Amino acid sequence: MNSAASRVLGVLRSREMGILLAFVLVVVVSTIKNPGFVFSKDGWHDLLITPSILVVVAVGQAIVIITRNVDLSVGSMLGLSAYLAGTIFVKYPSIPWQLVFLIGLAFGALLGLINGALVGYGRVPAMVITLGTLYAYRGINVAWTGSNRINADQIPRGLQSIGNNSILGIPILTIIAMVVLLVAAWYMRNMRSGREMYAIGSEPDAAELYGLAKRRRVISAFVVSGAMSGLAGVLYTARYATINSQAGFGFELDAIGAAVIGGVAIVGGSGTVVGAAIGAFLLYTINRALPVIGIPDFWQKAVVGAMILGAIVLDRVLAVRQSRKLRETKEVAA
Amino acid sequence: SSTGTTAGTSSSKAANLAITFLPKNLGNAYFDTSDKGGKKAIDELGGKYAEVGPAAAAPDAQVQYINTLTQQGVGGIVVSANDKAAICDALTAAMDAKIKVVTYDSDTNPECRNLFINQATADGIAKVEVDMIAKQIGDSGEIAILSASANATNQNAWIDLMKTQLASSHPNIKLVDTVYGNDDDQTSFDKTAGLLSAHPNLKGIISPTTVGITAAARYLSTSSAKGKVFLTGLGTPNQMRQYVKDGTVTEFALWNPADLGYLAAYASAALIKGDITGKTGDTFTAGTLGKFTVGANNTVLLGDPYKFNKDNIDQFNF
Amino acid sequence: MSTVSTEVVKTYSDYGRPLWRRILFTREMAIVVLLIVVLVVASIQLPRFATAITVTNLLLDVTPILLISLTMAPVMITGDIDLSVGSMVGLSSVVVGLLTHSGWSIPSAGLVAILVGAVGGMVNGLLVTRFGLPALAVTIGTLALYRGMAIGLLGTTAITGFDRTWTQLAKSKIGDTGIPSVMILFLILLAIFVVLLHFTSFGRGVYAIGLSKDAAAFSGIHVARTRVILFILSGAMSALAGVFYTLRFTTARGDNATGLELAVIAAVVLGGVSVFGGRGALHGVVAGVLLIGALSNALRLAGVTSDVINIITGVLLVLSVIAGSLMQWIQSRRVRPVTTTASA
Amino acid sequence: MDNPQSTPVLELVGVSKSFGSVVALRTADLALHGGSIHALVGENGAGKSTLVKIMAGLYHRDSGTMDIDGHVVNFKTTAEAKAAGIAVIYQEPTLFPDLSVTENVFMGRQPLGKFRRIDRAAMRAEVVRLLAGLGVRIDPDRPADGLSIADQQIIEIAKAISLDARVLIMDEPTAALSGVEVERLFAVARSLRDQGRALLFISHRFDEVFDLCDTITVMRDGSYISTSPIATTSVAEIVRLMVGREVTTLFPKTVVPIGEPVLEVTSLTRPGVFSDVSFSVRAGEIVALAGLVGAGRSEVARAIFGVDPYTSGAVTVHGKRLPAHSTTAAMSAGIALVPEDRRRQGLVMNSTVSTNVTDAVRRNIDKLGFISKRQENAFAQSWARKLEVKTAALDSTAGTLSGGNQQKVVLAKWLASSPKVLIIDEPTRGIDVGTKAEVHRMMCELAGGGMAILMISSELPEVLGMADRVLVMHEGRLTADIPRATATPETVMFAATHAPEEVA
Ligand SMILES: Nc1ncnc2c1ncn2[C@@H]1O[C@H](COP(=O)(O)OP(=O)(O)OP(=O)(O)O)[C@@H](O)[C@H]1O
Ligand SMILES: Nc1ncnc2c1ncn2[C@@H]1O[C@H](COP(=O)(O)OP(=O)(O)OP(=O)(O)O)[C@@H](O)[C@H]1O
Ligand SMILES: [Mg+2]
Ligand SMILES: [Mg+2]
Repeated sequence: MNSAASRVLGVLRSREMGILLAFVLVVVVSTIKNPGFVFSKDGWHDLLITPSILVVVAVGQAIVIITRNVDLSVGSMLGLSAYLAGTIFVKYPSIPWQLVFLIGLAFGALLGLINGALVGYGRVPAMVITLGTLYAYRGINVAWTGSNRINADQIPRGLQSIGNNSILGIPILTIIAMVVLLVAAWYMRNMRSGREMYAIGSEPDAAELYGLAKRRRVISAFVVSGAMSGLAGVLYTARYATINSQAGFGFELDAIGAAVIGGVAIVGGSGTVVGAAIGAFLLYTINRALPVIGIPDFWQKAVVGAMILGAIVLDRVLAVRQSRKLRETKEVAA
Repeated sequence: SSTGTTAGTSSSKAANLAITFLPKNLGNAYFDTSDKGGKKAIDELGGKYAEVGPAAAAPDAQVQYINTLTQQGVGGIVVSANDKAAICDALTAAMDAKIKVVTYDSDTNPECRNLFINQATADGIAKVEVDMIAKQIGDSGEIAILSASANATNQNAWIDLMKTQLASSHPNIKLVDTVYGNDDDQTSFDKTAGLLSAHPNLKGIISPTTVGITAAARYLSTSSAKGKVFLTGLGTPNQMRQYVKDGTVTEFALWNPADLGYLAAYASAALIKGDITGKTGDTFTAGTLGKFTVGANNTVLLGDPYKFNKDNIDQFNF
Repeated sequence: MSTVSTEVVKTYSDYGRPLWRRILFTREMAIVVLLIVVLVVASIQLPRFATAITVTNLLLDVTPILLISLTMAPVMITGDIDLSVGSMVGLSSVVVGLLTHSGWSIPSAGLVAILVGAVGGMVNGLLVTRFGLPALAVTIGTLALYRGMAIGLLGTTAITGFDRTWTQLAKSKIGDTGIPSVMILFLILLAIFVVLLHFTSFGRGVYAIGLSKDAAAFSGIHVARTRVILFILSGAMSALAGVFYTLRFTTARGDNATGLELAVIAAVVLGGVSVFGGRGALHGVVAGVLLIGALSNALRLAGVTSDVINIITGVLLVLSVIAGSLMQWIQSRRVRPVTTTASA
Repeated sequence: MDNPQSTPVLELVGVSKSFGSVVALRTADLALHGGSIHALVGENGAGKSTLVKIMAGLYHRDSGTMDIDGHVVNFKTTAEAKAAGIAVIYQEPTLFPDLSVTENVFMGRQPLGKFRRIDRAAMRAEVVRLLAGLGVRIDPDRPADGLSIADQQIIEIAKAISLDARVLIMDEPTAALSGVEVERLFAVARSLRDQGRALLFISHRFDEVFDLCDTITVMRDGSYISTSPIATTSVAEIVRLMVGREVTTLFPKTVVPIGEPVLEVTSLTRPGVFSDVSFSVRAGEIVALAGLVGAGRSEVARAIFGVDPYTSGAVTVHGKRLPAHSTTAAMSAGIALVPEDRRRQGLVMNSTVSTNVTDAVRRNIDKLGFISKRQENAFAQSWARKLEVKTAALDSTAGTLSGGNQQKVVLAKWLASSPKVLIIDEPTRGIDVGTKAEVHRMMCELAGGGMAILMISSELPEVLGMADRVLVMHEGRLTADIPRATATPETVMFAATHAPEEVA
């Protein structure tokens, strides 16, 4: 078998492919039930835009998980930067929105840096640190926001149109998410530092013996995750235009869920950001598809849970089969 | 019992006009407005206003706050219940400690409070919403309801009444779905999207919650369903103004939440001072709002809901 | 491998450090001390704090967390984690509600709920051990699944109107002490779990599994069985907490105790249990739960808002683990471990 | 041999290193020259690995000097050492299981194209070339997960070669390799030497040291003892320098009466791993299970002990059949297994010495399920004394003991269960001569006491020196059962490399 063909086969057999198929299946079934699910302006728009914010956060989360860490504070970081973005718009209504995007990114990166530094220098599990900052960042958010909220009429129409308008039939938010995704995917695949993140997650001890800049990579993974959450916060402001102290509450589980469903191994070292993005699409589309398929609102969460379990069990079964095959082929060399 | 000593200040001669508002959650525009009304009343009375509450609308967190207020020995608690039974015991303990308990907006079981300040009768609210949607969609077609949480007492009561009224007076209107946005902006927004994709023939949405109607309006305003799917329900003028002006929403209703808080504060003060006990037939004066009489079930009624539309919305600011 | 191997037979000292250092210089003790400090300072600063009513409210508030932490600690000591506990509280509450609504008595409904919890825990455990899946991923899934079932089963309604004798019992106090009677149940369970974890060979197995699953398996420890048992106990205990929750708040709701899992984990970790497994003790865990409870109670009483309480909880959590690794770091200037601790 | 005139490529003088109160190195000296393979030997815990890690930049020396080409260097990270041309092959392979072979070889120094993009094609081509140069066929695109230890070691070597290092350090690279693989490794090492590089080779196997190296440095208790050309020294001389005394008999085999069969294995099969394995071990008998690494010996042992399942066949002890896949049943029937990987399987490394000693017997020393620290310590105390474990206190962490002492703790753990059958997998892997002799003496004593011993070993001298009977496995099947009298290196190796049909 030549290498091009085997590469094509490899892509087809990859973890991402399975989830993509599941996503397509959900969309097809819903569309058969109700053609408007895809073939209406709103259906198409919602199909693309609903998961877009989660895609951005899940990309950051996936990178962190690949380094064998986890970031539970993404929801809190999203909330803080959404409120920051809203406040800036209220105070300086004429500020160019591009600048606010940059501020959101930078602010999120700063929060992520705190996480990363604590994990990297404290040599303590990321789960504990980010559980702590989940509480702390949310607390700061509530302290700052109080019972205030920012309402849609305080957010410039320009920004809101970014949050809801489309270019060539594709929502701007989705385009932003896709750009982020492509950059991250390219980086994780083609840059040394991206590959080192995989190495660190695959075997941290070996990475240390090998002399990889483990601490630096882990910190940068958290900075990226923070920046993505910060960006997502601004996108949240653009899309929902109403922000109180609870924006993004509970988002961490969605983000981790998306990554896990998308084939990012929770023990690090494998999976891709593209998979996480597809996971995000699947997770949120399922949510919207269930009522169409006829499953009552109340059971949606249960179905989502069952799906997460199905995805990880399937993924595991495939991985076991794969590694058995590898073991069997090892003697060929001898 | 030991509670007597901790609540010592409340048994002193001067009336303890420390009144604390405990809304369903903080950061909710509706309660912001109503509690500001409460503050205005308490300032007029020379009392001490405070507002505490959980970040998310859950009954267990409310219980913790009620317990703390009991420990602190405040004079009165004005609370909007997240669950009609869950916070009952905590409120009873507060009343045992001589704290006056007034519910507003969302009631508890009657035995757990001294008074309920009702913004409008459930019947009146249901009727106004059904009438508005019937008028907007031409009295026939599919409609859906976007409610708050599945457990919200007041919401569920209204929804039940709406169903009865639809069945009896509007046979051509079909209620196809009820979804829950949990009074969370993002959830309500996404649920609206879900409703529209699940029911392509939908003609109207009733959202009897201020968070829900705002989120739904924002979704509709940029969607192609704008002008085709009618939206009405309970909303505040400030939040709905732009959608009324851009034609997304024709008409919606609400009482004045500031008046609700204002009335609740006065009722609480009247109870603390011993002017009333809360029994049916008691009367008291609520500042600029005038005189009120306690009705059946120890309930005080604020009045009828008020309809807002293009013509009158600019006269209001809350 | 001494050069001359025929020396006098050596006697080994049992411990490298003196007793007082072993007892005082532990993570658990630090939390106990911190708890005492908080209690003392709060009693001095807040006149209304040192009262029976505080004791009642504080203990009632933390009871679900206390109960669940008893099983969360051993689950985490084996290196697993159970994120589905909060959802199981909700599901159990709904089961109790539905059954009593259809005429069952509270005890029998409660038993069924605990059974449901045990089954839910078993599902977690089997998914983790049979498929070799990480507990974090599995229980994120069941977190959604169990919560979804709870909400799905009960729909819009909240079931209320439970038998008053039981709802009163859930809140009753022991005499004038202000200590809730449910503490007796907790103390019995605590005693059982202390013995189980710290004084039996089962407990020794739990720690060995957390430190090295391979070595434990080679020592004849039933690794998979132990882990499944702990998940079952975790599910059952969460369900018990759910029964208490339902009775205390006299309402059965699908969304009861949303987010409780993070509160439990925060308290357990604060109490010195390592998320990598193999480390932790129940006195620290109980102190951790009470510390967070007492702190929030005192702060609320002092009029501090929930946001500050959140910030303090978060910072405390981070500080408590950083402090440990700070000491490790100081030691590591002398002894540098070859196998550095991985972060997960 | 050493050329005293030329400057050493790498030289360490008076290097010391302490871990807390443990002095790992006192005064270590070492000089490596280009074009030479230098051996470093010493007892377990002599400080060899510590010295390696200092050269690698992983540890920082407390005092002393380290020079490269006569210039003082102070590595703060392993990356600096690598940049200075020092490549290290650690005993435990440092591969990333999820990444491809290619990526493993080039991690952190991948060839770059435009925009600092990794040039995958160039990288792959280079790996193909490297592997071909080493004469192995490993798919460069497969993940490292699932590679045999030998193949992993090859990747490590490819990595080191690709670094184009001037100094190549190998810390016990042969411990897990079979004869063929060792030869291949040596061929590579010699060609590197001929290119003028400096090599350091650490091993406990003297035949290899004398075969490969030209110079030998001996260390004892963290101190430098001597350096001499291989040509002018002898094994006995080196052993005396290492241990500080004569080690007379490495294999103190004693003749003991052989009793009834204790362990009987019939037609044990686990598809894909081993099949139709039948043999028995009698009381007082030491049976060796020989074969190449990967022949499936450890897997058979694990199945007998119940850690792994088997699909058909039977295991009986004293005629009583054991249920499959139950370690507790095996243990209560009197089987003990000292596993091959003591760091992962034998010991709980982060646990204390006393817990480790009692881990397997905790169900015997408890009272009604209750166990106390006092009982445990008393029990551990007696066994630590019997085996003369070198440790400061019983609550020291097992992981801080040297390799040989860790092995003693594992032995103590299993002897404490007073087994009737002792299965011991690679009993002296990574153990120095002195300790090795002790372990062998202990095995003979135990056999003399009526214990049935099944010893898995990859070291032919050990197999021939200790066994009453040699079983040989090849690719999951038993290929020979050779009594002590007729066991020779040739008969054993023939059976180890040939399928059963070919055995006459
Ligand atoms: N990280 C560490 N912490 C504490 N002690 C250590 C550490 N590393 C090594 N030691 C101790 O230093 C001494 C030297 O160990 P080293 O690993 O260098 O020996 P070695 O010569 O490689 O022995 P072996 O042949 O068993 O590998 C031993 O007593 C060991 O216990
Ligand atoms: N985590 C650790 N803490 C302290 N010391 C350690 C640690 N890991 C290893 N060591 C020390 O490093 C030394 C060598 O470890 P290594 O892995 O080489 O042992 P091994 O596999 O037994 O082989 P050998 O002993 O033959 O080198 C041991 O003496 C041990 O004391
Ligand atoms: Mg060594
Ligand atoms: Mg083997």
